[in-house]
Amino acid sequence: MPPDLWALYALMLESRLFEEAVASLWHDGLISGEMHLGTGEEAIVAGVVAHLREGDAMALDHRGTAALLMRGVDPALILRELLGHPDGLCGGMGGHMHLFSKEHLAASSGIVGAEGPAAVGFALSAQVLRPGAIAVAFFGEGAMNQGMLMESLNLASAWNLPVVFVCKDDGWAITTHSARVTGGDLTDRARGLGVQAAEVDGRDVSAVWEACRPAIERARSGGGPAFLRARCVHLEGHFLGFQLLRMVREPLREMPRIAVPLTGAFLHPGGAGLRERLAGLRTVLEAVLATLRDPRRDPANDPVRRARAALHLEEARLEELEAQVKEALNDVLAATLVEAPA
Amino acid sequence: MPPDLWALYALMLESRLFEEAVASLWHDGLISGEMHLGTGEEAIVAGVVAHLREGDAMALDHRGTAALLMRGVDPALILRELLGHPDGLCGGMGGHMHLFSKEHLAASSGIVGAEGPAAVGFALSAQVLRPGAIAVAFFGEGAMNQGMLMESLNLASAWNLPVVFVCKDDGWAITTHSARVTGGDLTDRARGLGVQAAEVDGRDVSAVWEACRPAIERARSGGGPAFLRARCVHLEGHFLGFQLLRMVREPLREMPRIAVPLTGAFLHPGGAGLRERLAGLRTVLEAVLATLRDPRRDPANDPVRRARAALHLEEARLEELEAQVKEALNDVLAATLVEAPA
Amino acid sequence: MKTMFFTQAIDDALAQSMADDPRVILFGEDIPLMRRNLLVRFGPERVRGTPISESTFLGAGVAAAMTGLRPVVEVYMVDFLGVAMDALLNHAAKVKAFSGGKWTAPLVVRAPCGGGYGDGGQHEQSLWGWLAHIPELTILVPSTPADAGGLMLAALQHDGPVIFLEHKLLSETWLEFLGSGARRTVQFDVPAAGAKGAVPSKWRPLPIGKAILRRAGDDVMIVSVGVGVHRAQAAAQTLEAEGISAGVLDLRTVSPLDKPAICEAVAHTGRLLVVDEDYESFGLSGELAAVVLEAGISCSYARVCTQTTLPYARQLEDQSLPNQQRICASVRQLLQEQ
Amino acid sequence: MKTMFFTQAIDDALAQSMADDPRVILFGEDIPLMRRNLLVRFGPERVRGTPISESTFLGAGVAAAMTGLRPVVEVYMVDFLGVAMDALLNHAAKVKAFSGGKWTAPLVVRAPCGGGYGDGGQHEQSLWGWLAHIPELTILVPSTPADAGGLMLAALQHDGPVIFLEHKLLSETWLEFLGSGARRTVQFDVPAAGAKGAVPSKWRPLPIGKAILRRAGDDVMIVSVGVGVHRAQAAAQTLEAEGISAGVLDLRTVSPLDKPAICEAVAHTGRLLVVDEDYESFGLSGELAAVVLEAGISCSYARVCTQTTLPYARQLEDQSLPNQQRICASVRQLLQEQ
Ligand SMILES: Cc1ncc(C[n+]2csc(CCOP(=O)(O)OP(=O)(O)O)c2C)c(N)n1
Ligand SMILES: Cc1ncc(C[n+]2csc(CCOP(=O)(O)OP(=O)(O)O)c2C)c(N)n1
Ligand SMILES: [Mg+2]
Ligand SMILES: [Mg+2]
Repeated sequence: MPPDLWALYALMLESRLFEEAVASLWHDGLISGEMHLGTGEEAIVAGVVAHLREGDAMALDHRGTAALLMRGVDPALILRELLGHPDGLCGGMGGHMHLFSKEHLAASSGIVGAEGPAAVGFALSAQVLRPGAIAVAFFGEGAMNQGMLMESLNLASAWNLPVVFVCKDDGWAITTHSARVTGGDLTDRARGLGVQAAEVDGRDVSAVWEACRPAIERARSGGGPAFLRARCVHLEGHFLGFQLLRMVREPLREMPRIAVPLTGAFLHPGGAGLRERLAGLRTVLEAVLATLRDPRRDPANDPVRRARAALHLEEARLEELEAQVKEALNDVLAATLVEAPA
Repeated sequence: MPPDLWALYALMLESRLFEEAVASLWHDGLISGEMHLGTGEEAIVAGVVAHLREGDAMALDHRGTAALLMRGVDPALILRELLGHPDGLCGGMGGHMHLFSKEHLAASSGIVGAEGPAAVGFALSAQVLRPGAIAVAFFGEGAMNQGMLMESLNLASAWNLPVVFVCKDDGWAITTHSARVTGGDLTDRARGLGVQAAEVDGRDVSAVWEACRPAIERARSGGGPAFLRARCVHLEGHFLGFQLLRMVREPLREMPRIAVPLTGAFLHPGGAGLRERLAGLRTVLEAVLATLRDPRRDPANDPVRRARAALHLEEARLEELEAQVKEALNDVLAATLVEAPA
Repeated sequence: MKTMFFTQAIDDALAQSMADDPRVILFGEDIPLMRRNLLVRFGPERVRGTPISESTFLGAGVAAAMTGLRPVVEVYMVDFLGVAMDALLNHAAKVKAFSGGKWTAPLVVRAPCGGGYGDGGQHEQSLWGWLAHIPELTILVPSTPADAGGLMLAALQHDGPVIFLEHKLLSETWLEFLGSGARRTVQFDVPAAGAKGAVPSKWRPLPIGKAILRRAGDDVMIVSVGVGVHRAQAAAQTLEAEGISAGVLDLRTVSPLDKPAICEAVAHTGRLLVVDEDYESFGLSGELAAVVLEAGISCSYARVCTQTTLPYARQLEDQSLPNQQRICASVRQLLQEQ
Repeated sequence: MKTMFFTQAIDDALAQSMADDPRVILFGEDIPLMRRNLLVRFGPERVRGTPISESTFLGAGVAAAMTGLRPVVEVYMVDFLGVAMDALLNHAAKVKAFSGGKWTAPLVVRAPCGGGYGDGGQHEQSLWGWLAHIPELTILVPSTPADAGGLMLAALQHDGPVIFLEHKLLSETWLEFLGSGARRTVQFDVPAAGAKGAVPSKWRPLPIGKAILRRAGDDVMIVSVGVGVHRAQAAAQTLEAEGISAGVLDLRTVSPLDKPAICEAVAHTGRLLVVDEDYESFGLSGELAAVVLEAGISCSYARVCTQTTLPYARQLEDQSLPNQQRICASVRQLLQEQ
């Protein structure tokens, strides 16, 4: 059975448009605190979530919105939560890093790596109470260095739990290039913990869907855990207002704020020799340059565009679908924002 | 350069006799609390410690006595510590699981896995302050499932730290057969964390010495961390008075205490069906049977005997050496026990 | 009348719950052998051994509790919660709030605690007052077999995370396993009434958050939990001979505190002595001071607690733990002050 | 006179220390970019980025401190210490005792703390009273740039583990990074005197364990730390208009407490109000009650603290944090009682 690309595209598009609306509300100051979007990882989330059934559970990280939407949580409830309404998904108590839906057996956490233990616990319940059901964990490649996540892979293997660990590998943990602080290979690491592992291009929703199907089927039928590493790019950087992206997008405003004190410190007497200072400077510049050469600029990195391109021959159907998704979202926005507090 | 087996044997013998004396003091009630011996793992400790130099540091687990003795800590100080004297190694504040010697840059911990972060910290100091110095971590295979230990391997790799991780693999974590709760292969796991890894027969002191030499040399010269997995057998089980060993050694006294309530519970109405009950019983029996078929009974598992066998042709020298070690120990015991509190 | 040892009572209550409720499962390191009597009755699916991965199996307990199970997660000692604190601080304790009150994590964390058998400072901590700082965690510290069983049953029926602390000095099983290892050559100062005692023929849940007055008294009220309760009772007996009437209130639940019982008992005597094996500062003893002051009760106050890392040497250890002598001295001092 | 922002002052004091003492090194997640000005001056060997492995890099900090370095280990938020608590509870705090007083771990743990910008309950905790329960940890919570820099210097010279908490609402850097992300559309209730202020031209260590009286008062003494100090000062001003004279004592060090200063201040007013952004129960507010009772000071007492998991919604959050309104109401109540 091939993937239903139309359905997958619809999931991704809904999520993308929703998160773009969230971004604009955040910029308008209607949403407080940090805001991590899932834009860019939609193919991974859609490709996995499309396989889920009633009774399956999800452990989510700080980018949980896309997975919840695709799993069928009412977008209005999420939106109201992000806006801090008392009738939001979590009564305004959770916010975007702590979105919970008991009905969908889905829990988020802002603690990097905590998705591991959570998914293992969900999978344990499934194993004991709901045979055939599974749990999924979504997390980044940075989280793979968090001890409890590694422990989780091992425990899932030891208990032969029905859980699929999905590593959304964008190569970055905030401003840290993960390769610089990660030893070995993550896929080998999962295998060294006794978990079957596979890699896939996380920008290609069909590929993700296909890659995770056998893993999910095996987990459902008692074959134990799996690890899927899917590479992607986060289109908005780590979170909204991300400093590195700001430097690229508004260099005239941002650069002096960074560069002036940096130059002062670089030239300040007392401290390391020139060689070490230059090495330090290189580290900073590399992070900035990595952003400049940002793969975000490459349309091939946008999973929504890629899926759309694959469907573009049926233009009428595409337009209809898109209009439908947009209208639904607009309805939600209109209904919610009317009553937003000043 | 081949290993100096005489020197290694002396290290092992000193440790063995010291720990046997400790065991007898413990049985006499002069030492309180838990008491984990290193008897059986001496070849691993000696084979590694013999390579250490001034400025090298050691992070030890709950079986730290052997490593401290071999590193040159005054046995009288350790003994007085175990007896709780105010002039013991740690002023009577540490006890056997928390032996510290600042002079030798050696610290123990009763927290399984904590040797990982400790060794990484020691290695960081070495890298920055004492180039050419290294750190060693000793821990069991059970500890390899503790998140912070896995993290440590990764951090050591990321920072290219001069640290050698020594896994003393006896296959058991107290009453748990580690293979049952460990996914994958530990050596692969270390590699998946970016650390060079090797395996060796931990009952053969020369083999350990040879296996860890290149690792230590590489670490000293900036080549980064290494992982050494060495299999061994703990001759006294997990700790003194270990229940599973007691059952084997004093079956008439111990068996009924275990078997009577066990049978009662097995036959108790309410609970699982017979099949699950039998599976439960099998788990208990397997642990007991593993002890009965205990590899401890095989002299090949005793590293001290094995080293001795390799030296037995020079009998006179052997006897002289052994007499010397015994005498030194007896002096320590005599001097300390005279003043022991009632 | 049936009597039981302390740990036996807990395991018995657990067995009763497991027979009644198939959602109750146990896991932790060495649990198959430590709880072997439950294993052979309820099977390996419900009584599981874990790797040495506390943060994961405790975190998994939280999630399993959210999705229909009633896990009893055992850690080897409360001290080792250090490696797994995130599961309690940021997950178990937060589920209810984050879900807007719609979801809870009814798990029981069972952990041996306390000192007095020479294991040293990383293995003999109490930490109940520390854990109680975190909102939404219920902390139970029984001092008798009957309370231990009854509170375990209550914990299993409670709709949120419960930490159930089992004092090793009261536990024949743990003392044997860790302290004596079957030698007859060591003795510990075990409070007899805590180690073994009468238990009901069928377990019923005891109310969470209810203290019990172990001994009435007019001059001073000694408030404590766990082994401290027995030390306080022994001290009260000694003090009686000196004509001092000391009451003893056993909190049983550290969080939530039984504020009415505390206030009533202290108001009656006008003097409060807190006996707490946990660390002195920023813990139970302070909270009790706040509770009485908030209630507008004026009283004289003292505390006998553990002030430092517990020493390994038995003699030093005995002096560091709240003992009868320190309690008596503190009561006499309190009475002199006025 | 020089003025600085709060975080700028800390980093400046750090730079001074790093220039003076080559043993001082920094590490933590994203530290190369977060402390880029120190990186380009002191080089990548002394300013290091870590993987997301808090338990290891914090534990490594302890061991590095034992063997000659003076590490400043940064965690992203104090909340995340949950995953690394073992390093503090069972290692940093125990080295001195276990080594018989011969060895110490002079490390500084630097962590942003506190709420007020809408990040929710896993990211806005204070936890200073929780950490202070552990003997041998020094806990610093500055409320002004001058104190922040001076206490960082003191921390680096202290011969044991220090937790240095940097309130995010006072930190222009953290608020910008986490809260506003450079948008101009959000505002936070930042206490101006805490966010920016006069600093000495050269940093000198401030004494650890010394409180400072921010405002004298006769009717009630408000004792607080961090942002709470500023809220208390604002409240005291409001109350002044009503004829109520409220003093404000800024503890600056949560552990060890400046008991003489506390007792003196409370004895003078006979009324103690604790304002604490950390959780109410089993924490700082309780310990302060115990300190005054132990000293035999009779006073009326109240506390305005965070009682529950902090809500995400800004309005709910504002009501949960100790705010001016709650403080004023509590003071009025205290004055009515007598
Ligand atoms: C335990 C913990 N440590 C640190 C953080 C701060 N933090 C939040 S997101 C993040 C980076 C995560 O990187 P990754 O796992 O790759 O996910 P990504 O953001 O790239 O999707 C960090 C370090 C945290 N939230 N929790
Ligand atoms: C964090 C932590 N969890 C659990 C324990 C209890 N414990 C002490 S030793 C041990 C087994 C260790 O097994 P292994 O690492 O293989 O070492 P071995 O005893 O076999 O030498 C356990 C579980 C502990 N001390 N610390
Ligand atoms: Mg990433
Ligand atoms: Mg082992």
